[in-house]
Amino acid sequence: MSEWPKPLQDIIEEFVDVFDPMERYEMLFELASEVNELPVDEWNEGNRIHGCQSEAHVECSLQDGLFFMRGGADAQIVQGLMAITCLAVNGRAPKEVANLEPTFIEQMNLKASLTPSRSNGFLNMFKRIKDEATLLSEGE
Amino acid sequence: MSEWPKPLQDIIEEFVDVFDPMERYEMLFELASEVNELPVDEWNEGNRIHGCQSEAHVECSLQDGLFFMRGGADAQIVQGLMAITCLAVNGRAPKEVANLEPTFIEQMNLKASLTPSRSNGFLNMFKRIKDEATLLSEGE
Amino acid sequence: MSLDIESIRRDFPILSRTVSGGKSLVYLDNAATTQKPQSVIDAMTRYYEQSNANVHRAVHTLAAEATEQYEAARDTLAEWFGTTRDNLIFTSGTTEAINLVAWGWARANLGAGDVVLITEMEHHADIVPWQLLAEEKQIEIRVVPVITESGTLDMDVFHASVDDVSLVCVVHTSNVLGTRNPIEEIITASKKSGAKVMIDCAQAAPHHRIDFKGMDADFVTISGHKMCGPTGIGCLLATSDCINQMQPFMSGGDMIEQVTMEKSTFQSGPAKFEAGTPKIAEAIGFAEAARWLSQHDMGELHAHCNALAKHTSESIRVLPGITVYGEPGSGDGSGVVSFLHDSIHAEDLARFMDAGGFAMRTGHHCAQPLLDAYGVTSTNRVSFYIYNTMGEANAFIAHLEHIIERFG
Amino acid sequence: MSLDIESIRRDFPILSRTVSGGKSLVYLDNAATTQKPQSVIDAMTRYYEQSNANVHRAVHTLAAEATEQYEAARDTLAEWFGTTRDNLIFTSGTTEAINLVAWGWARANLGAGDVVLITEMEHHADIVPWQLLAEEKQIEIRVVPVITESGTLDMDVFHASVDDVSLVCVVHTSNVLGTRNPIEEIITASKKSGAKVMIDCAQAAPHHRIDFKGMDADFVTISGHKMCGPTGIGCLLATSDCINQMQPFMSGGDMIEQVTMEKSTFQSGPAKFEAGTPKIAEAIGFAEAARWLSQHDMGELHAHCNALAKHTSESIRVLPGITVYGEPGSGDGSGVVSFLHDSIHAEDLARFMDAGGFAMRTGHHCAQPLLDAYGVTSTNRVSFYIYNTMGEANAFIAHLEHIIERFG
Ligand SMILES: Cc1ncc(COP(=O)(O)O)c(C=O)c1O
Ligand SMILES: Cc1ncc(COP(=O)(O)O)c(C=O)c1O
Repeated sequence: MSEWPKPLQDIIEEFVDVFDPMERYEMLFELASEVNELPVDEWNEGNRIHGCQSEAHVECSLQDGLFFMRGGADAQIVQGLMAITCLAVNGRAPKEVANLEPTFIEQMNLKASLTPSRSNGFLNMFKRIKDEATLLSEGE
Repeated sequence: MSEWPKPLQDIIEEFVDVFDPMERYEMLFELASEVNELPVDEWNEGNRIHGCQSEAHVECSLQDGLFFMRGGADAQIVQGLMAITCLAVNGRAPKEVANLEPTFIEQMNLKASLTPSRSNGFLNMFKRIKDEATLLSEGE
Repeated sequence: MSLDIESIRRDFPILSRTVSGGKSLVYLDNAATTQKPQSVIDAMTRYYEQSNANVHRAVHTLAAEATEQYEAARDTLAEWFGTTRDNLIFTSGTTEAINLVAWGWARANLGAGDVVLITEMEHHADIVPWQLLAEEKQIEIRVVPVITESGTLDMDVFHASVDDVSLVCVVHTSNVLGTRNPIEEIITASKKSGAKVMIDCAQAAPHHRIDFKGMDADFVTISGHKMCGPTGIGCLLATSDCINQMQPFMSGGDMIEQVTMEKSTFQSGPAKFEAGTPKIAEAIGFAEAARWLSQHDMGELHAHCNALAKHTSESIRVLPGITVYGEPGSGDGSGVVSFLHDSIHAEDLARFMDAGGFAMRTGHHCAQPLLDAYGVTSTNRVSFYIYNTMGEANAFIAHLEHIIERFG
Repeated sequence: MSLDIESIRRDFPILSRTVSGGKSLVYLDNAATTQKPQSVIDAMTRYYEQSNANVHRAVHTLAAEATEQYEAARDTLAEWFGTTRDNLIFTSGTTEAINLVAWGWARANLGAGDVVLITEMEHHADIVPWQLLAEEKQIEIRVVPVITESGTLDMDVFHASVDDVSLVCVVHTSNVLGTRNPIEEIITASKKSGAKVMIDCAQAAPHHRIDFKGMDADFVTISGHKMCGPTGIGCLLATSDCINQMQPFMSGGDMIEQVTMEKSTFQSGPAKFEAGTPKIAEAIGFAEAARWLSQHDMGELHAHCNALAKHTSESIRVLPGITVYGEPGSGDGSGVVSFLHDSIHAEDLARFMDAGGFAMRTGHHCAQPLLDAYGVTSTNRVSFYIYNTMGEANAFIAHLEHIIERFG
């Protein structure tokens, strides 16, 4: 799954060129505002991602038969990761999303920058997204 | 209390001349048979010395107003220590016994040869003898 | 200040290591655990290399040496904590010590309707055992709240609550706020009302010389690893009266007098509560930690940590977006500063500080009810110890300022 | 025999020390505790000098390193014991592990009239907790006797007793006799009768590779210090079913999910039973011990110890006044020889042996009921391990012969 949508591919390349880990964080922070946002008043237990040190919520739906997620978190790094994830999954067929692996994290050299709990939280989020995509594709 | 009865004084001097710890043990073993013996069938809970790894029993009484002890133990080293103690206390006024300190152990260089529990057991025994001597002197 | 910090730092091998690509380690997580001086590490190595054997009922040379060193450790620690060997029970730490009070003493001596008074400032270790016991024994748990502005206990509520209480359990020094509670007042009032009183000194013992006799508490709990000692060891200090009232908790070898298949009888004193092969190397290391601390003036140590906390708290309080909890460094605190930034998540902030070499803790610090009182689920926490310098505090402040500029 | 004992000995610094005025140490007290290889000592030193920090919820570098090393230790040990990390609960040793089974599992799952089956061969650690629980819960304790001549369990009585039993607790290998019990047979019969089964592997783990999954026991208990690891650590292996049936024992930090003043919820799995700051350095040292052992063939280790025990027992059995208990070295024992002389008191004999450099244990070995069965209150016990040599065994035999000549 090395073929990511162009906007994500561009971001991956930007990250690859950066060697200072603080700069990578800064870029993630900037991406936070570009998430397809799930506003705080839509956060609830049902869309909460568990196993995260921070509050993180994700809503998934179909638009014209294509997968679409929105997300929100109280930590900008998490929200930045959500923004990247949106680029990776939104607009795809749900079946396709259900089979995605989040290899972009490694391609961006982000793995080492994340704390174990962030890393864990991200994997939980991605799994949740895939599970929802599976459900949505079955409902089709 | 550096003045011990002649027979004990002799034994102390014998011990002082010995440098091999094993030889000291051997001498203690030989002394075991010279205790004023309390035969096994007179051993009971009442005359048992507590806090000893081995069984050790002591009976104290007055003979013509003078203190007299008999002892028995299942360990020969303990019985050897009893034999020495007999030499130290028997035939004295009970009041005198009540005030004795068992300095002969150090004079004989035995301290380092005894295991902590043997050492402890000996001190318990000596304390018991002094307590009984006190009682006997009060009964006079 | 007569502490020679540079020379003190040389005693701690870990302080010369670097992290995050060559940054000097600035270790500011001392309330979680302190670092260990070389002498403590060496004492354990020496034990394992030269005297290791199982203790007690010992005849052979190694066993005699190990027993002597283990029991000498008990003496050293008892003296350091202002008590005697008959009042010191080795545990694996404060958590086990509090559990021992709950299951060994309270379970045998309290019943339905009895009240245990705790506070909102307690560590989970001083909350959960009481909840489990309360469930089993229908005991009531009463809670003294915290005044959030000052980060202190509401002593009016305390005094109004203590009258009909059987057991008072209070943390001496908060691990989140650094607050030192008025334990003299608490102990006096508890005693007057006829309650037993347990003081959790996990955070106090590293900063104050605990004087168990002088304090007049019934129980005091201590963790070795928070006062330069090894992991896996701590102790419960308890009055002889209380020890006599305690029932066995953990049982097995060493704590018995005689075992038959019908019935067992137990040792008296601390031994009754120390089942199994003891933490021998750990006890020796723990005693060495007390010996290391005894070279220094604990009052100066405390003033030093407090000054660093006060300076840090005053300096970061004015940074944009920063909230500091309680009043660190005011009064008699223990060198802890808890804070949050309003937009940088605590965990990310900790990560950014780590990238600069600064080790600070993030989370609920095992004190969720206290954090609830502040309406937060985690804080960033720096905590100073004897080997930290004003230079480190300033570098921390500067790096935090830089992070806020960049990410705030 | 392909064990290179001379090279193995060089791994153990203590083996080159002398005792009793220059005598080479001959350490024959391995059933009490084994010595530690340099790599185990170094692993703990390295942890303290380079990575010491409190674990879990960790963001900063040291805390991440400490957490990683601690959890890697769990993985290493789980693999070594034939199970997974979700089935391994760290304890301070076998004693705490058995207490955890008693208070965490049995107390929650057994009630009046339920039967716990133990044996006369048990260590006090596997007797006293059941007595305390029986008293509280009106549980019946049933005891399988030992056949004293062979030093084995009376399996006829076992099979006749196991039918209506809820829990079977049996020592895998006796610390007094070295007997390896037919645990496969015991486990199969227990399972068939629907009983849970706990195997005390304190003495087994140093001599056999424990395969928890293969054994099919419900609980297995292990002490680190008896298998080249540090003091203060061990573990309970438990099936997931049993872990799910267990109630918290020790409570406090780390074992909770959420704490409020009204109610707490708990973690699942091993974490629920690991309250407070863990034994971090100890876990790392324990895992290093497993790694050290993994260099050697455990079958050869076992055969080696057994051969030394067999030779020693055969040689001293014929000395005047000596009684050897059980049948050391026969079948599948663990290198333990318990004996007495008929006139030299056990303690004095141990002292005389110590004067020759020989470290052997004396006493009731925390197994008074077993000694009662033999009509004695203590024995002398030598116990061999991988680093002992036939030369040491022969020197021991010769010195014993000499002592008997002199004092017997
Ligand atoms: C068979 C057996 N069970 C239990 C124990 C208790 O182990 P620990 O003292 O390490 O808790 C021992 C060791 O003393 C033992 O040999
Ligand atoms: C105030 C307080 N009480 C109790 C504890 C628990 O101590 P330990 O984890 O060493 O058992 C801690 C430390 O974590 C603490 O800070």
